[in-house]
Amino acid sequence: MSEPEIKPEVMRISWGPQHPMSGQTRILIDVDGEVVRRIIADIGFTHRGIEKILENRTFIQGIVPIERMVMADTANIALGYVQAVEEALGIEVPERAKWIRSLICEMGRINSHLYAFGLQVECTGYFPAVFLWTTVDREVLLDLFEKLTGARWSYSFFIPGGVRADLPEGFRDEVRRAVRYLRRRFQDYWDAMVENPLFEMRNRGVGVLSREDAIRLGATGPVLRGSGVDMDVRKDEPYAAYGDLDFKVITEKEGDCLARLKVRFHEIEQSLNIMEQIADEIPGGPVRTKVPLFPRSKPGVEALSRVETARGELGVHIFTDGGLKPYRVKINSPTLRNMYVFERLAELGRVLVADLPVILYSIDPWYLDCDR
Amino acid sequence: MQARSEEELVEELKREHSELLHDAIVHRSKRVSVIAKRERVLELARILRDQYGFTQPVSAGAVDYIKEGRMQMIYYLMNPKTRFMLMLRVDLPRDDPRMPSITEIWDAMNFHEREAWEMFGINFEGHPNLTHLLLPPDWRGGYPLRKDFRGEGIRP
Amino acid sequence: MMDVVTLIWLYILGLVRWLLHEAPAQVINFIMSLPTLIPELLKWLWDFIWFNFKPLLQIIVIPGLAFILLFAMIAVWFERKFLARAMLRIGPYYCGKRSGWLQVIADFLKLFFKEFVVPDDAEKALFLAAPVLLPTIPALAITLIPFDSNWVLFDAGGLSLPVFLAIAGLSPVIPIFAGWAANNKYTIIGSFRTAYLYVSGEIPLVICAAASALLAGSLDLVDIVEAQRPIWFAIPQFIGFLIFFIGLILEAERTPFDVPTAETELVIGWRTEFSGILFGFTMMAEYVSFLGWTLLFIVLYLGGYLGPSLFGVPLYDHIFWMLLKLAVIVVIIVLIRTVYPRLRLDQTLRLGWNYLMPLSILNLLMTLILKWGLMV
Amino acid sequence: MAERLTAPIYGVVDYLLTWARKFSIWPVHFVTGCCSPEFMQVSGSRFDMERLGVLPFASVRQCDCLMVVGVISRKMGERVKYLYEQMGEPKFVVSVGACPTGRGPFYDSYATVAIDDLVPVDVYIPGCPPRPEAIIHGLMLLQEKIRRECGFRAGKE
Repeated sequence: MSEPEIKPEVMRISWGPQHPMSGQTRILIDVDGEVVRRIIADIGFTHRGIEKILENRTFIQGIVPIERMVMADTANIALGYVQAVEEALGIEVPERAKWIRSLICEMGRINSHLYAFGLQVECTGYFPAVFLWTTVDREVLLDLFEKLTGARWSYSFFIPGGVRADLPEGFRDEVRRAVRYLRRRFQDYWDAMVENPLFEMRNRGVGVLSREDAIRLGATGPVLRGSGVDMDVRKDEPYAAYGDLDFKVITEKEGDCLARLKVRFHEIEQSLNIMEQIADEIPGGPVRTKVPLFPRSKPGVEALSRVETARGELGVHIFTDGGLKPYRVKINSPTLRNMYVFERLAELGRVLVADLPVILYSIDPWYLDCDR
Repeated sequence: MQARSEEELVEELKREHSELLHDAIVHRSKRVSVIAKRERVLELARILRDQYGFTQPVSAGAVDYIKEGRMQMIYYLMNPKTRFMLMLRVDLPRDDPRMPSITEIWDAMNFHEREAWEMFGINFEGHPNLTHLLLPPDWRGGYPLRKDFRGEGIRP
Repeated sequence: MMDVVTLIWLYILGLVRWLLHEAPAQVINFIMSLPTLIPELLKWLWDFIWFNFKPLLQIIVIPGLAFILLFAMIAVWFERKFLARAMLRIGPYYCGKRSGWLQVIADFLKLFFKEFVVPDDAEKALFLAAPVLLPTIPALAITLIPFDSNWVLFDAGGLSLPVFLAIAGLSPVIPIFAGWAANNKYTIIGSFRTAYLYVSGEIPLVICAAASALLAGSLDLVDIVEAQRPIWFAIPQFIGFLIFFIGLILEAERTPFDVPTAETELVIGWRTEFSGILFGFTMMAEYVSFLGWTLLFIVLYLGGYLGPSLFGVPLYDHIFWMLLKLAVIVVIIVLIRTVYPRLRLDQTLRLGWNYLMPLSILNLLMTLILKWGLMV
Repeated sequence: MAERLTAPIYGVVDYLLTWARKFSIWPVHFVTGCCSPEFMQVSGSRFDMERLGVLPFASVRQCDCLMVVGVISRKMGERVKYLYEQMGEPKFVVSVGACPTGRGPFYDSYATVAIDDLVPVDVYIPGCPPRPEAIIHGLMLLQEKIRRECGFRAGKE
């Protein structure tokens, strides 16, 4: 990226890609004293060309690279791709497989949200206790994933036509136990974070994004819902088992960092409810339909599937040409949209240098998802 | 004049703005495509945003149809009221991939157009900052997502 | 014939008789007298050292080098273990037998033998000098702290409080030099934040210290401690006590006021460019300055070395109480680090200027009135 | 010079030095790719790499271990090299995951590079992502390597 000109009265600071809080990206900020005048996001440090790689994989092989887009939330990402493949190839999915998919997606969402607010807390200062509590609680979910799929993070569990395996013996009880444990823990989080006056001081009124701006700049996920827009793909276009499940779309009006945090918080509560519902009401039956190992597509078919990942709406648009591989896969990644919002936030309100990491992690960026 | 259903939207667009677009299609529920004329895409975009409520930009990307000698730029747009997803498609000839930048209507398309520029070589006229987004700034390897890209990434 | 053999036998018999009848009692007597003997022996030894090596002892052991280094090491180790516990972890474990107590020594040795990088654009002399000066200045200030009424390393002639404040007031200059010398944007911002912070934090501290001195009627730290024999100044000077506690965290750049070295914003502030042993010195400086301000806090408000007698020897008692109070304050400040996020620079400055400053002036006025009332 | 270094005192110094370096590995806060969440779990409660004295640190100047966590893109590759050059001796590189080691699932991508083209590596940890046990094992291998090779007499510096 060529660097735009610098005005004489500001100092340009380059954040990252080696910086404790920048993650895998570089952010150029123009600071005037402590006030940030301009943010320039220089992304692309983890660009791996997944869209091109997918053109060279068969439909089922493609699950592996696309899962690596968001490691903390692989279930939702893989579901987006698998649903697009199913739509393009015309594959039916049995009911029980849909419910299992929803269960794993919600577990992935909790996993990812834990990560998100752990980092947001970490950003408000060296406040590491809560951040590392989240890693402890993530282990509960990771153990469930491992029991179900055999892997902790990247579990290629969804395949076109269903899921790879049925729930193991006693898994539903373990889900219920995990839900009970997490409910208890989230009370601790709420006390340590939202009820902490200094934490509130750092987050309230910081990085305010109004409802109109959120829509105009194309925000998505908890960022959009934190600004009061109740858009959630799970409600708008119910996929998997979400049509049969009972949950609410969480919105907050303020649009600041605290609102985004609260949205994530309440979404976790909803996810726990969904997990319990699924553990109680999951229907029986087969978990997959027979699909050939190398399914051949019909020429000229397009399928756009949308799923609600933890970071927002993911769209996977598959174009086929009648071969064994997709002709083109377009991935509409949520973080890329939110990164643009982040870039514009310095113009929308007063941003201080110290607020920058908080704002950055309140949009929950996942650069691998952003760069693809 | 908010359209109630996908078919009504398509019919209305075809009836009232036929000079701006080639075609309009309903794929399935909540998925609508509009194929715009390249020269007049800005007018159509403004109408879509102001009159039809497609205020939320989602994403944009292109497809390279090498056999037909064209590329198609696709803008994914969202109506936050009716929750329709509209794909605004623009066909570009492969030997002259150039179109007006849509950032003046939806400035959030900035990143996506930069990505399309570096991946497909589509030249967006009037884009504020058409520089490399994902690839390194000194990238000289060609346009990776074009079908005739011959760098790494193609199995021999 | 009373020959030699008989005499020898008699002697042996007498010896056996003594061993059987009298020796146990004497041995027991000796053992019983030991508890009184050992203190006497120690006292003799102590007097010997006292008159011969007192200055040397003060320089080397307490409050000298060994104390400062030991404090830095124990504090770092304790902080790491304590934070790890708060995070539900174990912390350093394998370095040293199952407790990681050698961890800090390992870190220090490693830093000592590591290459240090001097950046090309740095102001080299200043860049190398600043980290060495950094722990020196607060360490100088510590020499003024009384650990007993006659255990003061550096006698400032009855003016030890102002001298302490003057020396400690020098210390912010060094981070500014260090940040400027490194010629890096992060270090520059960090060092200017340090400057802001010291200005807003130090003035309330000085005013509070003045109020304490006023109440004691002396500028000498020993007199201030002695004046607290009836009651610790934490009670009559409660506002000053709180302000000084906040200001002490602020001066020592500890969470929640560690703005200049904010890890999430400015890498590690003005320390970013230091490597190897230079970084080790800056780390140590943080703890030394923390130690200095905490000791002053104890002297001004928590009765300094005063406390009930435990060992009989006043000096032991006094040093014991001083260390115990120090340990309690350190635990509280580390505890604060585990539960509070960092404030922003503007919030910190607002706290300093809008709340600490007027309150400290109020405190001074109240002390004046109290003193006037006592005199009248 | 070589004879002088065999004196017993150098053996003691050597032991102390390797011991200190072994238990004080400070990796940089630097992630290049998608193994980062697993890396975070390793620093978390169940696996806790601080037991070994591994303390992630903010600035590259103070660190002595570059943990390359995850895929390296072309754009990132320059930075990895640059960071390695910024570190003071002695320095170590650990390649975490299949991606830096051999480009992993992105083996045919136009935008990824393998770590061997950039910096010398001390320990490779396979897996996609590697399990925490594997990362801990890799760190212990690094410690073993430091003990054997990074003394005063080993000629590393």
